[in-house]
Amino acid sequence: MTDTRCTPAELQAFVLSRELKDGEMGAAGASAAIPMAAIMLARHMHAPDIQIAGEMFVNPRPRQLWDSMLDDRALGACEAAETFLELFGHSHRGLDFFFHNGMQIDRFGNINLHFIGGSIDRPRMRGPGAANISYAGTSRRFYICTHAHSPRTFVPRVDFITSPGYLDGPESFHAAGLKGGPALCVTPLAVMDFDPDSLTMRLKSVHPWSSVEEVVAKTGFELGLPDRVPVTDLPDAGTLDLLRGKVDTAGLLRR
Amino acid sequence: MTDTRCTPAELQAFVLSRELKDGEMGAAGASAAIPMAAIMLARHMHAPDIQIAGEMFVNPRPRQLWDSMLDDRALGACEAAETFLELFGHSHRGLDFFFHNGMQIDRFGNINLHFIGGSIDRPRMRGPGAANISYAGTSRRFYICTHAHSPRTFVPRVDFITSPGYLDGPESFHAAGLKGGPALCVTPLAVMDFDPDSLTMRLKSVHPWSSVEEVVAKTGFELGLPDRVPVTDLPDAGTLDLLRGKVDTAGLLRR
Amino acid sequence: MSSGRKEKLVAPGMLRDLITAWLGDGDLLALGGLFKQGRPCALVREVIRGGRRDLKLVSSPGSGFDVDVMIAAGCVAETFLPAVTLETRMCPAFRGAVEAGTVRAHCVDALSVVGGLMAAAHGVPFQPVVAWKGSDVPRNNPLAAEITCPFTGEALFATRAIRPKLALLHAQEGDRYGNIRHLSTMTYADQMMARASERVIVSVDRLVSTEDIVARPRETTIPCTYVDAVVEIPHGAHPTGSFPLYSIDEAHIEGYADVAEAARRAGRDGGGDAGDGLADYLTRVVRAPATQADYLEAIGGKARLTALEQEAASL
Amino acid sequence: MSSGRKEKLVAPGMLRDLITAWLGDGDLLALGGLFKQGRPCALVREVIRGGRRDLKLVSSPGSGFDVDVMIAAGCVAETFLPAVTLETRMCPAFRGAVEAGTVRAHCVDALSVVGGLMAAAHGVPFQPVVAWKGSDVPRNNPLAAEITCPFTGEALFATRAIRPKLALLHAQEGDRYGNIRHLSTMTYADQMMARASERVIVSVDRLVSTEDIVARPRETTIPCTYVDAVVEIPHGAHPTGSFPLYSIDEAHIEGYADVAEAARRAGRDGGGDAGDGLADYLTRVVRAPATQADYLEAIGGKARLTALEQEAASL
Repeated sequence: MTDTRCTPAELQAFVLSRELKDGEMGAAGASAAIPMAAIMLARHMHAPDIQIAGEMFVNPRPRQLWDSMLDDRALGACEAAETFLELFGHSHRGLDFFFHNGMQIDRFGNINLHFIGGSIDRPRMRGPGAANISYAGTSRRFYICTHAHSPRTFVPRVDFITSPGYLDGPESFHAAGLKGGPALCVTPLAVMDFDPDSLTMRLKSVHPWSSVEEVVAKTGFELGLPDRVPVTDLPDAGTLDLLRGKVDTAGLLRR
Repeated sequence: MTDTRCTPAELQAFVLSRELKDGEMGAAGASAAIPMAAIMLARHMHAPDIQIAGEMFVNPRPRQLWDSMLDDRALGACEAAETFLELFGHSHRGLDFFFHNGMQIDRFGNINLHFIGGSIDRPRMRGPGAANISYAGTSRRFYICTHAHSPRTFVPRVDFITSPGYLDGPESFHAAGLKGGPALCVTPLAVMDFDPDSLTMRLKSVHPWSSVEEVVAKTGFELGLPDRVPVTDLPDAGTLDLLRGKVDTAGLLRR
Repeated sequence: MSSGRKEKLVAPGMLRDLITAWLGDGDLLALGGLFKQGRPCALVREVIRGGRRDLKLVSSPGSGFDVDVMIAAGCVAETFLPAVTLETRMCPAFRGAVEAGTVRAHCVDALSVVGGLMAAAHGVPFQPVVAWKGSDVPRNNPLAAEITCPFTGEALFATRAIRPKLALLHAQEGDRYGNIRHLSTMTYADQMMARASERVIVSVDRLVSTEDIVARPRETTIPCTYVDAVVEIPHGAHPTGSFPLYSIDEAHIEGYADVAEAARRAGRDGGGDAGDGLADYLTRVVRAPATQADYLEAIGGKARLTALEQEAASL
Repeated sequence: MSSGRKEKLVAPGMLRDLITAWLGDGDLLALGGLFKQGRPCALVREVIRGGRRDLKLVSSPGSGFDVDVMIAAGCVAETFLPAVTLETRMCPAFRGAVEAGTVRAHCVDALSVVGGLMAAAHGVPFQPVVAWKGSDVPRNNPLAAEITCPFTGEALFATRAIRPKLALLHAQEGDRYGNIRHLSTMTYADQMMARASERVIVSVDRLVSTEDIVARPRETTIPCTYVDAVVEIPHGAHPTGSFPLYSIDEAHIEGYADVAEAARRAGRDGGGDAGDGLADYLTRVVRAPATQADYLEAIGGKARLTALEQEAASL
């Protein structure tokens, strides 16, 4: 019997997998165990024709998930290898979907990975920065997927825009010539989307182990709240079997 | 016994081979049997460390010469394959030496491969054009190597500058920011170089089967004539053995 | 996992419709290979049979045979081709058409074509070029403009992005999803054209399994994501070479050049039946063969092909 | 024929002098690989042992371990590194040094670094970039400037050519003339850095014959003409991975990160002996080993290496 109680990371992968459509092309980015699991799961489920490309590998066949998902351990078996030269072109053409994490995320879905507090040359806290910031602005849509849901992560306004979300809202977003923007934000506690008019984040569903109250308390800005907030759908036993048996064979999402 | 009477093409290859220095890097271009023979011969003789690169192959080992010297027949065995992408960079950095042929060549060593007479859109005669015109201006030096020596080829002024020689002389050459320029012009009849002051072509040596009179008659501009014009040195028997036994095994230069 | 994956493999019989759908009269067509190697000759014959006209052509910086046949067949209005030559002799139809004013041959060079393809592949509108000095080419090149470096202040050139409507390429191997593998040492500008073009059709000498592709991913030269259709056409590059499988059919190319040169002279001199050889070539070799097997029969059949395979194997 | 050909193979004992000759204090150094794969870690230890200071660093867009060790060892003044992370945790020395103001970490991204290396590799002063919109990065990026397209009139960016004084790369195989072959699927920006840099030193896990190189020329990833010195250093990428030969030594990297993080906290809190672990690491692992064999003994010897080789073989 499969244990159908899934972990937050497994649920995040499941939620994201259902967003990806057959025939689309996208990539997972660095430190991307959950996004890559989502893509692989979608391919097993409803989207066998998803093309994984745009980083430096095409349609990889990882035997297990790894924390990085950007080296030969995970991706050595694939249909083609590219380099950063080709990534330059992909970054301009954009993808159908991409994924981002953030050290700070604000209510417009802007992402900061550079620094918090102080100045750019003498920050209070320096983050890792980001390799590729362009997919946020050139892809049809991207997903924000975080390992933490806290007021430190979800802030009213990021100190520095590493990867743009909706900037200051519709006007600035369109003025900047950005495409797509963030579609969902999936955390260990909840799923958020963006109000189509204001482009601000709102609660979409709450994971069964959390509550609206907890999510609101752990979000550092005023989260949009619909009248009714459903509980996030859990994967059924067959889906969880696929996720554990075919995608996350090493149990990385169950740690 | 080796037949030491060499052909004009063999002599051209020999003359050019002696110009190439050990440790230099250069390439032969397209339709380049004689230039490639010159490079290979130089490597066998005095310059084992010549690097053949700058086109789309590195240090090829052709088993024989071919008319083209730019496909896998000739160059499939080499140390590395590149593409036109890398050729773009080589074209900017330049080489130590390169080779050019011409439909028209003038007294400043300018080369025309585009058209003769009429206008650019309605030429009296349209030539093949040229793939890479940049090595003429970015390399340390280049050699002009022709299959014909006639007043139709050697004209006072080319109708169109495909690859620049010394343009209109020292002033224009330096104003254009060109590097190097043509070092020698080697034809089936003679070897020419360029007067260092005027940068105009002058006779350097005459092949044994020709004469100063013939060369002058077949050159369509006033060729500089030193007081004494030597006969072009012929390859000795050992050199010819190398050329025929190791480089031109198919006898392409003896046709 | 891949049960529902969409295949890009198409039957040769579908090619004409695909090409007609993806390439209109007057559009810019890109051709892979260089001179006499890896040219998509079978695909080019389909373009001619499809009757496309007024095409603009771009290629890797060196082209010859297939371009000349397209011009002879009346498909071409403009060329952006640096060198057009059969190497041992000039291209007769190209030369005749440019001299007659029926084809406009722009003066472009390797850096304008390669730079333009690079820019399109990279998704930017132009590529900076410095190494154009002294030549009349950049002065007459419709792809070139002057620009100033924002860092150094130096004057240099820009070459305009080239985004072909359709690229036709040939390689030795590919799988049914469109992963392409050149076995030849030289691949010239094929990858760049695939990245730069709106649509890409690749003919391959033989189909291989995707497992075979995955076993050596570094050897995939054009990933499936750039490819719209792959078609298996044995000897699809003939009469150009597809190394290491078969060598260049120099005799065929010479034979074509002879009849095309006769037609050029006849056209210039306004004389007689000298163009009949070319008309016969275009009918018998280019237009009549309904299948690649018919074509291969028309050009000499098994004996000729075996000789070319043996030459390639002996190199 | 090749009897007199100059070799580029150097003995490991010559490395320090070569590096010191080709890289001055304050110069721009490029490091190959990405994150935890194919990093030139043995060469980086030689830079540290050579005592170079105030270096500027550039890398492929993702770096971590080796950059952090160089910063911990006091070699670095400025970084042009898009992402600096150990992936499961931050880089302690980098973070500490930037927060303390002793290292200046410029806000650059993949397109500025890749574009800059492309421009240098192509021999032009800049690369056009369009895909920078909305982010604060281009606004603070010292490599970026605004420019107008001479064809379309659109406003876009240029990123400045990056021409490192020296590139240090690691690959699995190479010959004595400097032809380099990556056996790994991923090669990231290694080729581009080789093309962009004034000098290039490559460590290889094993030397192969030139005949072996010529047998498969398409697999040569960096031709000898870009390489100034090649050195055979088995396990030269350790603790990063060199696939398919050996995997990533995550335990080693974690161990380093623990002592570096303790040192960072100690530095910030001004407290006690918490930096001793890092000092010990730098002495025992980085500076003391006179040879690669000594280093490999210091990091766990044969047992550790065999485990990493087995993990790579099992993937």
